[in-house]
Amino acid sequence: MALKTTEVEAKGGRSRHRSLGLSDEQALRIYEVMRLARAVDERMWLINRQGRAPFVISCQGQEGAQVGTAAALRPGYDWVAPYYRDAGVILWFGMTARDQMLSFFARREDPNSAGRQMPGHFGSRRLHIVTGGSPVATQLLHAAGVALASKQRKEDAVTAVYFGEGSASQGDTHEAMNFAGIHKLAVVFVCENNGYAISVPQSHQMAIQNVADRAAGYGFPGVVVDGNDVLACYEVTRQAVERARRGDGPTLIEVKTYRFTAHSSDDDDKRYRKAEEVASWRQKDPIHRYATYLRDAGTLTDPVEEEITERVTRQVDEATEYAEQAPDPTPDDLTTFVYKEEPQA
Amino acid sequence: MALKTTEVEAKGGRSRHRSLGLSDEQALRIYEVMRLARAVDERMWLINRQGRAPFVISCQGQEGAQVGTAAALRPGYDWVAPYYRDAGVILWFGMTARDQMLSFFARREDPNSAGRQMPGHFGSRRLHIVTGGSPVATQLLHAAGVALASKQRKEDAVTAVYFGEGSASQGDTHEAMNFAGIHKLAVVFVCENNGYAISVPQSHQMAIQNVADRAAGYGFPGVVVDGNDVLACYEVTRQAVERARRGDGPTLIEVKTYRFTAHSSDDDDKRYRKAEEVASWRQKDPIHRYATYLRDAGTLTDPVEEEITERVTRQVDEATEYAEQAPDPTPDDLTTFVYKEEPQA
Amino acid sequence: MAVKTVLEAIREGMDEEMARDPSVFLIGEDVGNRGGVFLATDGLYKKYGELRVIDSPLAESCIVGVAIGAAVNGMRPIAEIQFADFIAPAMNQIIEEAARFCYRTAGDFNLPMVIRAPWGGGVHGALYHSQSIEATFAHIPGLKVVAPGTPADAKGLLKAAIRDPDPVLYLEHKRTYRLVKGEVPDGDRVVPIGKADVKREGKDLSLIAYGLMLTYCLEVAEKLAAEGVSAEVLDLRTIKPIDQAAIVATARKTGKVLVVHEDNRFAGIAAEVMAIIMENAFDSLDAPVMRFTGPDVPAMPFNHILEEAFMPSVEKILVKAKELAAS
Amino acid sequence: MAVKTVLEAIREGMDEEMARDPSVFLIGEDVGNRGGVFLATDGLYKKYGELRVIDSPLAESCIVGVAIGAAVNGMRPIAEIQFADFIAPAMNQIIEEAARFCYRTAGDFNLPMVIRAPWGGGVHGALYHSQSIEATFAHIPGLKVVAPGTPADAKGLLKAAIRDPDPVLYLEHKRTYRLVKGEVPDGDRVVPIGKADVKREGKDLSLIAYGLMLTYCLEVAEKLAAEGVSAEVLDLRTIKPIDQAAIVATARKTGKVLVVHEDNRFAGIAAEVMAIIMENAFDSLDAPVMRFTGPDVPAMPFNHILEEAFMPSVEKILVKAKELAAS
Ligand SMILES: Cc1ncc(C[n+]2csc(CCOP(=O)(O)OP(=O)(O)O)c2C)c(N)n1
Ligand SMILES: Cc1ncc(C[n+]2csc(CCOP(=O)(O)OP(=O)(O)O)c2C)c(N)n1
Ligand SMILES: [Mg+2]
Ligand SMILES: [Mg+2]
Repeated sequence: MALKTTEVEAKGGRSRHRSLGLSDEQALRIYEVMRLARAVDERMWLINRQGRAPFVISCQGQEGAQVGTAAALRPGYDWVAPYYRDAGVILWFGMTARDQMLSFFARREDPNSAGRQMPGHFGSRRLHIVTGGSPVATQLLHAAGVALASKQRKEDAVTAVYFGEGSASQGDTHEAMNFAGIHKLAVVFVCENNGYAISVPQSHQMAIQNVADRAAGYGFPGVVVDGNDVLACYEVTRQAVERARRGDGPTLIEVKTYRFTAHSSDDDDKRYRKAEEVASWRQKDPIHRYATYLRDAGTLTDPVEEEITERVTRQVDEATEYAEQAPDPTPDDLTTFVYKEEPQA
Repeated sequence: MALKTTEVEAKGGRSRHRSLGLSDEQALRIYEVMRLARAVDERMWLINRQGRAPFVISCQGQEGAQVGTAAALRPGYDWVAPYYRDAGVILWFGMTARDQMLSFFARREDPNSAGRQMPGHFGSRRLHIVTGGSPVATQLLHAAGVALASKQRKEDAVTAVYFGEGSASQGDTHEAMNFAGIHKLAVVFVCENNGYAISVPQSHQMAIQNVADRAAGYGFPGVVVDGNDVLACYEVTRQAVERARRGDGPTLIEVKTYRFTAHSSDDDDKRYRKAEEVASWRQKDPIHRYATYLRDAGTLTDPVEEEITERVTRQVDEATEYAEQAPDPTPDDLTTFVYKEEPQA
Repeated sequence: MAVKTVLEAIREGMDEEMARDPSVFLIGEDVGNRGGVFLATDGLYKKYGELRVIDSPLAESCIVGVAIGAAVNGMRPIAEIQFADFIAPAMNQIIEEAARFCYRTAGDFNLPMVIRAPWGGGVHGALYHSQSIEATFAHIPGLKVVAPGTPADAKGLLKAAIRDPDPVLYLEHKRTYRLVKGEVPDGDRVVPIGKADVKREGKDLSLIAYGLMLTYCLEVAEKLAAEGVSAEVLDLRTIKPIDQAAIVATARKTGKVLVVHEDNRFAGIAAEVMAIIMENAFDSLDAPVMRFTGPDVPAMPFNHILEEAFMPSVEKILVKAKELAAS
Repeated sequence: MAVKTVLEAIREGMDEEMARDPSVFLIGEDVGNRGGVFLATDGLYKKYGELRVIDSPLAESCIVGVAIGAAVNGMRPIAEIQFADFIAPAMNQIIEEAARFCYRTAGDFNLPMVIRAPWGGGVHGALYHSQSIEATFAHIPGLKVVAPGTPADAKGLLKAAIRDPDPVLYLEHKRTYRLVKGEVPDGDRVVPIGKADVKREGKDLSLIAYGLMLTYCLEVAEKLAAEGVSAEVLDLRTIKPIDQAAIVATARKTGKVLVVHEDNRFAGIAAEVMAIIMENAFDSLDAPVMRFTGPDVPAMPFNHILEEAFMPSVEKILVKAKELAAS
């Protein structure tokens, strides 16, 4: 599985992030956002298990895939169309722990949907995060459209779209890649392949090993990268982003990853995954692996680690406290914004 | 464009059809069905231009692709899911010139739809021709389902499904190939690539040269063949059919071909195709090319040619006469068969 | 005769039909090992194997399109759509293909297939796990649409759907899965498609409903009785072909009708029921027919206050029913 | 003020809006070089170039999904579906995405986009080039649906749709393209979405219609007048949000209403109009509201006898109208 990684680790070595053009600050920022995504998620499960909130859907295990790829984009200028696991992506793009907790508790102040959608249905026009619903794979076509608009206005913004390997089975995925290929749109397709669509293993979803192989059928490159190697994710995405910004068209990046939790708080993954399998992947936790690297590189020292832990915990505590107290919508809110503009009929 | 052909023509040479295991009779039968398909089509245009029937959609130019591939199947045992151009396929599978004229004139006796559908919407349970509607690409999933049923019953019937390269852009095409690949279904996907979806050239439909390249993304082989070389079409399809019957799974066959007529009698292809382009393809007419080969091979003599011409013309004349006289449906027929079984509510 | 939940009745119905007829098979997302996200197919994968319980790729058009092809070739597929809210990718295969196969071939082809879809709200499912889809599909000629509200009807109508020669959209209300329990006759009992059922006799007014709303309307009738109002409750059970005779009969009998559904109001099933009564029982009406439905907003929000604001409830229906009784 | 066909009015409307606003662009099958299969976009490709008139691949979900994304990023797409009958592959993008963007983000996102779809029968189009789709989409909250019947309304409503901040399904009746001619006011005239229009005043009964049926109903009214019956003709123009006030007003005025559409009957727009009248004008009714619609069979067969048997015609509507007048 450790495909591209090895090479990358070869070059660079202990100062690999610098050779990728990342300052120590940037490298640590990536680490902190991964930690924050994980911490918010863990807290949500805690609260859910205490019966204080009905639903969680997790990023745990996929933070490397998410933050590593998002870090190659320009938040607020570039666009992202994330899917429900992409806490790491939207935190990098400017959402906060508080925003997440507000949507977790479905409060009126939830910036994604004012408490209308389930947690994980991200969206913010201001932050250039395209709103997502529940139907999978639709966002790939939205991303192609966002990129088409950039091309029409001769802007060099890049649009990154995220989806699971299960969603790659949908017709929309095919139609989006085909369209982006034809028009050489500035889209980066990021497939987070965690091996399962809820309970359905990859072997029942496709007859191939790598979703990335399909890119050839659309006339653009496809690459496979180890999602537990956050710097490798950053490197391939940076190349894809540069290519897209140059006007050379899309890239399909398949990130091999794994979800540590059940599909959601409504799922029981013991029905379809072996405990050993989960355990073996937890061994490869992208956060621990990156922490080890940063320590070896001398970038992450104990005091810095403590600071980060302290900041992350404080954000999660404050966010939880704030959101749990925050007001709910009122029944009158039910009927607003069916349309942006109510016709005066 | 003459890709695979050349090689194939190399081996075999003047007795190529025999080296492919085709007797002279079979070789001539293929020729006659191509001629018949062409002749029926030409007659329909004549009648349409005289204002005696409202609509034609043509097989002209694609007869090699159609009959060459269909000839590798076992009519009545294997299944086909054709699209609207596939007169050559359904004639090979047992439909007659009369059947076609009955649907052309939308008569009650039309075996496809009793005059309910436009011409070209083929279907016959008895002949194992899956009914087709107008929405493109849906038939690829039907074919996968037909093949799934064969697999479930442990039967070795093969299902061939036909579609244009434009229809390859639909999500259903992706979903069908993916499903057939996963379950190693006995499906042969035949893409008749005539370079246009109505007016839209291939360059605006996909960023690649060969639709066949997409097969790799589904875990099965894709081949490109020259549609003007009917024996080449037969050869690659025979291989695909053998593979499918063995249980080794699907093949995607892309046949490079061209339509000689406008998209349909409602289209004006001068708006988007150069006369020279059409002319140059008419030079490569699969029927003439095959006739030349058969003459060189000594299989098609002048008397035989005359017999065939005579038979074909007679069938078309009789079919036209019969169908034009045949009764229309009555207004009462409008409301029948909304359901197979009307609930007694 | 034993008491079962709606979910148990559905699982049993599939199990019995699969045991009875080898051409019946299941295809859908997570229907195998996982037993379905609601466990409706729990145990069937082990019992019938991977050729008859197929975990499909995540693609609804594929699920339905493949089911169509299998039905063409002698099988009787049960296609599961994980949530009714995710049926839209299969819309082309359902409304343009499945619904029109028989008509477009003048009966040469017919499709014995069932599409099962868990629908409805009140389960904290938010916009995309709460939708009602009956009006959208009932409008399409060539489809049959059923929406049982009790365990007995759930099992009996499922058997009817599986044995029917035409495509049937079988709607199972998620909230009723475990909430609604009832006696289920033993043995092979089929409930005919196209027949509504008077679940409670009454003379002052009629409540017409289906799915979860049936349970609510029966409670409403109980409360009305306590106040001396005799309400008849008609369970449509089948949405298409609708039981016009039963609708007209109850309208003529009581002269006052309240139609209830969760689905959005505009051009919903209630409108059709009102039109049928307008055309066939106008002179027997003592008051205009009323409807109590979900509002015309896109399904239920996640927040519980908004969800409650959307969902029809016994209390809300009762208010409307009293208004009708008093009119 | 010049006389134009519906088709000319539509082409002109797009041309003027594209000239006026650089964010307006076209995407669809064969809309470029070919000028569309009906020539609705003829000349626009030459005039505005390939970045603003885009020949899409043959994939409707792609057409609509890409339009959604472009609308998110500041553009105002006009997505053309070649025939309304082929809109189903885009259903998921239209009803689950476009229709819900605004609601699910509480207004943070909105989609200024138009989906144009040629609809309706009487053109020898058979099952798949004749369908009516208004009821299916009007039932979905979040969408606006318009169906103009005259050149002036076609142009004015198209401009309104293009400038609207929400997704609008713009239905253009194929049979009216060249058949229906009329004065089109010069200059930038916008016809507001959501307003019906009394196309003919009358006092004895009301005919409510839209699209091609408007033209037929005006002829029917003419024939009725010859027999001394004064018929009012209300053109809905917008199907959703429907002009309830106008419907109730004409029902109250004449007390007798006939609703006409080509679309299948069951749970169609006529049923909703009847429900609205039932709820708001019951006491003013002199007779039950009637509907004359397409039958519940899957669209028009190809054979001309069957097509005529399906299509509502002036003669058939007239019979029904006289029945109503006499009741
Ligand atoms: C169109 C549609 N069908 C079904 C579902 C139900 N569903 C939600 S997530 C999911 C599995 C997604 O798998 P994948 O794309 O691999 O993402 P992952 O959850 O593994 O990250 C399914 C089937 C849905 N959301 N949308
Ligand atoms: C879903 C759908 N959209 C649009 C159409 C209209 N249409 C009919 S044929 C056609 C072009 C088909 O091109 P291709 O698949 O290459 O087949 P060809 O006609 O070239 O043989 C189009 C757009 C349709 N029939 N179905
Ligand atoms: Mg996955
Ligand atoms: Mg083509």
